[in-house]
Amino acid sequence: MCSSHNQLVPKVATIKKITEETSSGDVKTFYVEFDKPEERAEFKNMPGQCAMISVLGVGESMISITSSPTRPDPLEFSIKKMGKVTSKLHDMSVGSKIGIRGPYGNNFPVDEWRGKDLVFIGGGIGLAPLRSVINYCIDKKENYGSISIIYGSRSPADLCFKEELFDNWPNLEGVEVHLTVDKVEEGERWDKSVGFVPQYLEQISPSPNNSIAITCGPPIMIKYVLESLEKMKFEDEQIITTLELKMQCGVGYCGRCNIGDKYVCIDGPVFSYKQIKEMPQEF
Amino acid sequence: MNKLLRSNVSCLLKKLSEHTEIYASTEEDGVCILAKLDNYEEWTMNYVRTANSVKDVFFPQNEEIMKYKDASSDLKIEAPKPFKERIAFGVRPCDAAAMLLLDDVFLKGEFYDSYYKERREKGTIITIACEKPDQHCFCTSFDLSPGATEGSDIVLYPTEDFFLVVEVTEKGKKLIKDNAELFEDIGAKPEIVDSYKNMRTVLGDVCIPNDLNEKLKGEFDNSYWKKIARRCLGCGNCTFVCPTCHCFAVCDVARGCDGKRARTWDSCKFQDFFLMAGDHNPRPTQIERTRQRFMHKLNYFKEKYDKYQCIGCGRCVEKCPVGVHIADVITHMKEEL
Amino acid sequence: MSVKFKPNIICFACNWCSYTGADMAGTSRMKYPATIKIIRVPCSGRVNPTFIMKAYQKGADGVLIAGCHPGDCHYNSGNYFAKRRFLLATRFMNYIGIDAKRLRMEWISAAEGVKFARVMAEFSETISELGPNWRAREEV
Amino acid sequence: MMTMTEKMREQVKELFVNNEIKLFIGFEKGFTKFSRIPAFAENYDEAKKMIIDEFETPFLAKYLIRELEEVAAGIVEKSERVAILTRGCDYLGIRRLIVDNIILRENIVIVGIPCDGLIDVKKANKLLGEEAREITIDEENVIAKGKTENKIISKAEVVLDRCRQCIMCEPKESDIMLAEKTANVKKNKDYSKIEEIEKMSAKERYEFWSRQFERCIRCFACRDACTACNCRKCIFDITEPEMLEKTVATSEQFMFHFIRAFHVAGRCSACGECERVCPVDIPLGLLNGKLRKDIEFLFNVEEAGIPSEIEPLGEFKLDDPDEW
Repeated sequence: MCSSHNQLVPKVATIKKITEETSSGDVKTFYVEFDKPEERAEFKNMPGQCAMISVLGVGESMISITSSPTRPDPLEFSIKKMGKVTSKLHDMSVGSKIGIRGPYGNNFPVDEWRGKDLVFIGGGIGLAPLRSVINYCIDKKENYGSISIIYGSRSPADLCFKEELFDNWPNLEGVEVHLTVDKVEEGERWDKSVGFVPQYLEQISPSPNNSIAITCGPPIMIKYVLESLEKMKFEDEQIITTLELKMQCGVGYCGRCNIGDKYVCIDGPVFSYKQIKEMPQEF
Repeated sequence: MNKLLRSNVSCLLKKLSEHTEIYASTEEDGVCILAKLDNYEEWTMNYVRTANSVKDVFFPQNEEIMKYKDASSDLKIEAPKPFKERIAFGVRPCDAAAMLLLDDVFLKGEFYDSYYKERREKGTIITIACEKPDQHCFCTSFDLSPGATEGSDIVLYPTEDFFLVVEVTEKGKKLIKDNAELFEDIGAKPEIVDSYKNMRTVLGDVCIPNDLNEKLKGEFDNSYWKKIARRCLGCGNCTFVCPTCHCFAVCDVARGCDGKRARTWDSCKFQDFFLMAGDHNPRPTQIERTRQRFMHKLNYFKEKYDKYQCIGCGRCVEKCPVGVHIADVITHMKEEL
Repeated sequence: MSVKFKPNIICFACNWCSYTGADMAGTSRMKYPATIKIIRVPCSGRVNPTFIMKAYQKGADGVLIAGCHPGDCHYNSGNYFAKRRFLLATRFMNYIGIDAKRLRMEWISAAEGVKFARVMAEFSETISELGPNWRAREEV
Repeated sequence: MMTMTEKMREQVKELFVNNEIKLFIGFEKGFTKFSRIPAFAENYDEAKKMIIDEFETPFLAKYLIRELEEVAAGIVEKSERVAILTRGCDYLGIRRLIVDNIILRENIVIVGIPCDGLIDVKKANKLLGEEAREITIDEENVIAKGKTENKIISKAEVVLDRCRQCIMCEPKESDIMLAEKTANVKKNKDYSKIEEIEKMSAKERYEFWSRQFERCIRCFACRDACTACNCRKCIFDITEPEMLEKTVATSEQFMFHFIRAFHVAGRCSACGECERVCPVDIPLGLLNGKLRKDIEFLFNVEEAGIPSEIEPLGEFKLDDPDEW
């Protein structure tokens, strides 16, 4: 064997369970377990970190870990069918093998949020990176203030993690869930709000004092969410987001994912809005 | 200091080749390249710089990361076999210094690359000082010189009929001790070494201000990038010949359900370098890519590793079909800001 | 006992003449070596020289292009273009070192089942004499 | 008598003044001594620093693709046209783009200059024995001044290889001609190097070419510099199906050079730009030359280098040779 294990060599893992998140089937959650338990022990992930999923013969792609470290096994990845690797993943069945390496990237600064109210604003598949930190904060609810989750998607069928959105999170004490959809086809039952996430956020208008806003979703939604958060007097340090760029090695020396002198795979993907403002607008 | 006769060089290489791979400068169809050598008479000296740099020896263009067997049923992954010892002979002082920059990237970060690390540990660099730099060289602008010793294990200073041998690292001393019969101790000869060290390059000093990276910070939408990018053809020539460029792509080579994962050089000048799934490309035209190339070399690398990512070897300048010149960028930015 | 080398031959057969010629050879119980793998193409003009080179890269020892006789191509001029391309391709491949005998072009009409079987046997024989083609073959 | 440079500046001034062009593409001094690099002038004072002399210059035709990209569909009015400094070999490149319907003849203004061979500085340095500090060129010979001694070399000795086989000394149809036509001296076609390779045995040929291709670092400079390579999306950039893997193995190199050479078969005008830009000096001209030689011999095309409406591989004749 080579002198020591190289960072770019993945570890073998098996897909234990696959659940479809959206009825259209373009988002699936994969429950994955390492083949070797000692390799799982080395894989200590914090909320917000990502892992490199390899489909052997096709390639690799960086996917955020959507399960919280407080509920360790199995690791969950919610993946939207976008490119070569993700479409091949969507054709895979339970029991097939993939490669995993990581965890990479920095994590949400959960320690700095002690005693603060948390506002999670998600759009479409953007809820996947947030879900790991939401469940983490729920499991350590005593350290944090109120948690409000504002989440929207194109249509009721496209909502991800329906089971948690409707039955699990709303019944917890100190947690509010606000859902909205862009449009509702007739014949679909939908009693909650209809409209885009940024406008819906301004309706709810959470108070900015002693609170942190965490947002993730399609770039166009993030742009307007940041504007409305500024209107509601949220400071730049109070707004946190994750950037998903093209990452090739995940360990900071393939020169692929830099915005200015920051490497998204090492200095990110979690950035505060203050950091994003300082960066050149090239993402 | 020792002396090595020019005639002894090929028997030194032959002796070393028993247990190490020899990469030496040879001439092949009129082109001087650093390549694996088996006939030790063929090493040559009449070149200013080899077409490829010593980066090829330690960070090759095409390298296997791992092999895998029956991809989705019961997957087995196998790392490559350990590498053999290797010696790079006939390297120029600027290329040897470039290896220190690559060391910062691949070894100093939070994660290190074990293949590169192993090759570097098992590798020795024997440098030949430059007798006559040409119009493209500007190594003196990065406080190097035609006789610099940074990054090399042994430096040979050529004189009429022998090389003055200067050991720089432990590896170098050990190599000379093992082959002592080919070397002759002739005491200190600093004047030969100094004659190389304070030799000025034809292009002279481009004298880069130490705070150029600070100045470049705000220059993201400077119109100068558009002016140079208009000339650039978008080929990967400058990044592949550059000894300090380290960007790579990881790709899978499938043969049925077995195959291997390989790492190959990639260039920020190519159009699919930053292309993401869903056809989103934040650097669609040559303007962004040219800016990325020079900002990485003169700003981002300095922010991260406190050194400019250039050693003034002049390869990108000599090989660029349309004359995009990094010293031109530096002098322009220096005057304008 | 040295196992006789079994060549790996790719035949691009034009759908209207040569492929039906192959069927004809099959239905009239003619034998031709099993070392030949037929790829049906709409016309011999569809065969791009890159396909030929790709075949050698992926492990073929010989490539044979079978098309209609000049004049009775279903698309009128497909085989004329194929002829020009083939003339250039053989010389160019020979020039870069791949033996020209490993590429052959034949006009086989739908009625010439006999000729199809003969040509295949002949070609398979010449290729097994030449032996495996390691040049420009991909490394595993 | 005004030098070529002054004539050019005067013409450009006229073109800009009566608003006939939006851009003029020419040459200016590069950062290193004898290098000439492309220059783009959107108004007259930007064109002041442009020069014309006999040092080796890059090709400009390929820039027309990008500069005229958004107007490729229709004919633009006069003020939106692009003027380009054109020698004979440049003209072949422009002709190639026009024949391939990439740009329209009406959208460009060809400013022609005659040329009987450009100077190769590397050859002059080799003859001088060191890097020349000063090189002056007059009618027949070149004076190279080194540190110690000067040398007078006849122009024929230091002219570029490609100029020795030049098939067009000045643009055939140009809107403006800066100097009167020179004698269109016909240079003989020299396929000797190609015949030399043909005489080798198959094994030697394979070793020769795999040694050349092994040096290739797959930087695509030959494709990016060639006017015959003007596809919207190049086959090497398409990943589905992947004709060429990113790994640089010997078989992949053969595939790359085979596909590139065959895609310019019958369309290559022997301008020699691919050889000039190759960082490891692979003799690509011998590949393209072999195909051109066969086309001229097999399909008796008189001069395969000059772009014609129908390409040799785009047509056929009933009496094409039958035996192979």
